[in-house]
Amino acid sequence: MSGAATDRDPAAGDAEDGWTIVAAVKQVPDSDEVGIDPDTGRLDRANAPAVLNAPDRDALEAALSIRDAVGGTVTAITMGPPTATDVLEEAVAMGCDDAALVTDRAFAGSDTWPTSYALAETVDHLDADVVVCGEETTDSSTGQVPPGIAAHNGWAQLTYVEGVDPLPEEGRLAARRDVEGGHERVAADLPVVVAVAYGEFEPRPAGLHRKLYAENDFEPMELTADDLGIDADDVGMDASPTQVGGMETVEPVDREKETVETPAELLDALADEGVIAR
Amino acid sequence: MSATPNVPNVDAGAPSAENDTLEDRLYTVRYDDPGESHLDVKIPGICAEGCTTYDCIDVCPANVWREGDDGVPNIAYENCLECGSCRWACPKGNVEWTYPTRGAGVSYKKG
Amino acid sequence: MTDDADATERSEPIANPSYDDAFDAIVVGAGLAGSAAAVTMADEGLDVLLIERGRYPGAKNVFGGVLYTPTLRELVDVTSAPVERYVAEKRFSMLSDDDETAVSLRPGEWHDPPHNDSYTVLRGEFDRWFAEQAVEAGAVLLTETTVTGLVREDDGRIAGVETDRPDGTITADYVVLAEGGNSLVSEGADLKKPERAENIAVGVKEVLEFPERDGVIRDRFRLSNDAGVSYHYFGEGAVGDAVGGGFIYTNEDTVSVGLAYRLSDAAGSQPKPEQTLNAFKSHPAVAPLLRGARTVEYGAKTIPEGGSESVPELVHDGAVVVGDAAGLVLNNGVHLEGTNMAVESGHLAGEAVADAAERGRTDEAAFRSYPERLEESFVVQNLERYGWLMERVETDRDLIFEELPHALADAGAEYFRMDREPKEKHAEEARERLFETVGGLRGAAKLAYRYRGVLR
Amino acid sequence: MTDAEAGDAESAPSEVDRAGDVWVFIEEHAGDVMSVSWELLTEGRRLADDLGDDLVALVIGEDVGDVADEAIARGADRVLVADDPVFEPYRADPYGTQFRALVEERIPSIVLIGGTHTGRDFAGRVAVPAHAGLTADVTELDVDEDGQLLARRPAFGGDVLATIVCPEHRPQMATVRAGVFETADPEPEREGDVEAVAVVVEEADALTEVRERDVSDTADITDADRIVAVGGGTEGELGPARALAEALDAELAASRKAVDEGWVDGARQVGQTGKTVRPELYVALGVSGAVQHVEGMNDSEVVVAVNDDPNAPIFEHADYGIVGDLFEVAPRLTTALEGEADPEEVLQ
Repeated sequence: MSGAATDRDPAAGDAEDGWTIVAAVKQVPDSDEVGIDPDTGRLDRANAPAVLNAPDRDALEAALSIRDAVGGTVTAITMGPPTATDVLEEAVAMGCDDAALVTDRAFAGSDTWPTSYALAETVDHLDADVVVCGEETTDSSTGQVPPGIAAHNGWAQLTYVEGVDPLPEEGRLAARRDVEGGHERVAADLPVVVAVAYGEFEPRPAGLHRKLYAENDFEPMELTADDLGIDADDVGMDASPTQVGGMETVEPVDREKETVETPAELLDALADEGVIAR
Repeated sequence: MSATPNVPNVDAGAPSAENDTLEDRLYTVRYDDPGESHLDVKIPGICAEGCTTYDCIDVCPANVWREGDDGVPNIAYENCLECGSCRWACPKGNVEWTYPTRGAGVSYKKG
Repeated sequence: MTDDADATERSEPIANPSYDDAFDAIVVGAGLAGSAAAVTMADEGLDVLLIERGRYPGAKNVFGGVLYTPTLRELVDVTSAPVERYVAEKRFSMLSDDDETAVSLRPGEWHDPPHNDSYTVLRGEFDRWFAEQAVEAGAVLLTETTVTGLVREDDGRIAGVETDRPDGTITADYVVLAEGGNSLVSEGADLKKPERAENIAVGVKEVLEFPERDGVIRDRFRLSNDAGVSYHYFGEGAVGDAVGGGFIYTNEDTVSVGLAYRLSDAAGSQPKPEQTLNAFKSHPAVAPLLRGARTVEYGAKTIPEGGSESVPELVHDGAVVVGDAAGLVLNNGVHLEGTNMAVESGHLAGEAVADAAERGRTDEAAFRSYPERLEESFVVQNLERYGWLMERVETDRDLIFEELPHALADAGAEYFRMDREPKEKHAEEARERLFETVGGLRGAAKLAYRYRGVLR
Repeated sequence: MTDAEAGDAESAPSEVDRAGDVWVFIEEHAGDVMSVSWELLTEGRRLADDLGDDLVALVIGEDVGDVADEAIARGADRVLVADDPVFEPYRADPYGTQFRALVEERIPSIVLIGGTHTGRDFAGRVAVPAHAGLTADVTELDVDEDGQLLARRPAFGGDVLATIVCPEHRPQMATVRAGVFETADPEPEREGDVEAVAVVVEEADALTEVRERDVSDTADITDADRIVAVGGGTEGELGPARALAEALDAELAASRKAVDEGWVDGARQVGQTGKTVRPELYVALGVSGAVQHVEGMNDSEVVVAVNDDPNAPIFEHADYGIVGDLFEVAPRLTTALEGEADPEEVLQ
């Protein structure tokens, strides 16, 4: 059930014909367009337009830069309903060689565990040497899916990556990681799952002819649970360990919201609050 | 700058105060930052020595063109509504007005 | 690449796709003129690429608020278009700083479809729908891509466009330039000389909503169902001492309020555009209509108002110019029409290109039917008819925008003065007040003669 | 309940019944323990007492004997220690394999992990083999009557608190950001059982190799009494903010924008993907006040905001607001604090 460590030979990515690189992207509500639902007073994500998760552009750039260095192919994948092909088109427009939509009614309602399981089976199915993901998604931002994919397949993982440095001669990928209080440089055996830090890469603009092709003539692969050998009750709502037990609106902390004109006035107020001596 | 025509403060319903400042208005427009300005002066010298009227500042509906300290206007391009007034108004044709690239800049939902 | 079962019937991905000469025509700009040209050519079987620099068609477009659809009706099914209200009332009012004198028309027939082909719309929604009709007719829409220049053959023929994207050049036999008033590409390619400030108006506009309760618009503007109004305002109370006017148009549940006036006036002592808008909104005759309103969106635009004299050469080898980019806007104070002209020019240009394509020709002469038919159409007829009016309004600006509004208001007040004096005295006072401004009966007659063109 | 009691034969006891104990992952780098781990040990003690279970500290590292002892002093009933050079510095795959071995037979009911970069890297890795329910960025923890963990976290941009439950799977895992819970003082005389567990990982199995590591001690803003936070509005010019922080004897903190731009080290980031702080005084200079930032500083006692945009959302979350240019206001505040008369003041 949970992905056993696959018996991959260590020198999976030989240098000549380059690496098989997979970029996992996601379609999310456009956070700039998420308005407030007047009656519930809560963020109304339902009818905000769906767009490519912004951190995933860094992932696509990282994936394409690896291919530019060592050759091979970049395939974009996304898990979602048929409308999610828009984000695959944007990935192909940016330069990905191919794309696959992982779509099946059985996947609906999956939390981190089954989602990373389905994606793990997909990247295994595609024989990936390197899997690149965005650090987080703007709608759930847990950042747990990339490590989940690596764990399902028993592959190496590199998170909070600010720079990638492929080492084809060693069959490894080195990366500069942002860790508490500084940085480290880590080399990982292939296959490896990389989560790139948001804002550290310069996503390249899509070429004119590639954008035309991606939006009008390109057809992504479609992979269902059967194609991936996934049993329906290993994914979806009931295979998800966590569920939402309840929701309550948060009472905002009430603040004075007093405007003061001069520093002296502010310091007097702070002195009255007893937070500074004056 | 002549004062606003003196309009009697008639309680005929003065416009709702809270949204008539320019900041409030610009707040209602979506703007994706293209990263660098699509507006510039062609030759700063022309503004510094040659210009007295600063029509670009007068006509701009979004206060993008502002007093510059050395006589050359500074440009708050992130407020630009892409109307093009500054380009036509400059008596010396010294405004470099280009389109923001790849869908950036202003995006009107109503328009 | 693994070849699994379901992947077989999908086409293999192409490594280096090229669309050079894959399209017969490239349309620059998916506004009204661009989409009209695109839908026309697509209906004629041409392969059309419609390039829009905004995130979606309409993202870069602002306008007053009324769409005139006589030509549009021939191209698409207007009844399924996202329109706001049909115009059931046209109202013209003269504002001095605190008076208003107005004339209002509510012809019964405007309540019946096609409602005098006049609807308020919001461009952010309408342009997206209109471009979609072109796509449904077979055109390909490409957004978030800015055309930065034209491709020219050695003989000067235009054979494609350059864009701001990598590998951004694409060739095609025909290019339709529908880039709007800020026609950087046409100017950059020396297809037209840049306009003068005198021929340009700056427009500022707000879309307002009434948050407390719905039905406010219907109550305040005396409307039923989806009828709407188109109010035009002139005089000092609208735009100070500039040449131009203000407007209020009712949308479904919002109101478009704004004004447009000569850029050369804006550059003078006139207060800043948004201050002028504030003054207009707080005019005693206007403020009650907008009480409790809140700004949904603010916008600004420049409008080409040079009239027929500033319409550039419309056809070139391999290219045609349409819509605002061709200066095709009629604004003579009484009529404010650009949308119908944009659609008409886009449509006629589209048919000319399709006709040329059928004969395999790309030289300028092959598109002759476009300027010729435009000449005979209402577009040029109206421009030429009112060409004289703008100069005359310019010379009489103090009379028309300052003195007349006061005179009319005072004369009205005199004529209907309620006191214990006989009516004869009030009528005489009113007449005196008017004659004082226009220079007696002879002055009034001269003025009427001077503007006879409006009615002849 | 260290190992599964013999349940009745026919129906094997469900994972839920066999699970027991509250585990806390003690994150240390070269013996240096992250403060969030002690915070979670204090919170874990409370949960364990409510459940009537043991509180177990999990220490994986090299030469970590005294870390284990300190864990006992800070409330742990037992400590599981996996001590081996292969575990220094931290790497996801060796730690993951070791954790999996430990969980195989003793299924913890709850596992709490600090939401640091290392903690998130580790949590994602271990949740999968344990088929655990993992909730990230939890801000409140409770247990209900039948011992189920109630993990509350902000959803939909922070104005709603979602309670996440994990009915059928154990362990119930949660990552918690630094500063969300408070740390109790250690009790040196506490007794507890330290168990050295079998190390099941060898260097040869490792899939990754840390080749360089340059790390300085991280600033700990979570227990600062006063904080001066800088945002995008400073455009990278931090002079006035540092001077004000010094005058106020405050720690410098930053919004995500200031960290992403590289002006301030990530350890000083306040907010959803940073730290939670609860100072007496929080002064925000040029901070716009995005929901994700407010989430990290909303427990501050008194909030002051300085921003030149009157509409900046930060003013909604501030007790005192000055609408003005921070490059003018901050220096005047600093001089006023240092006791000299405020020059502007005199002229007015």
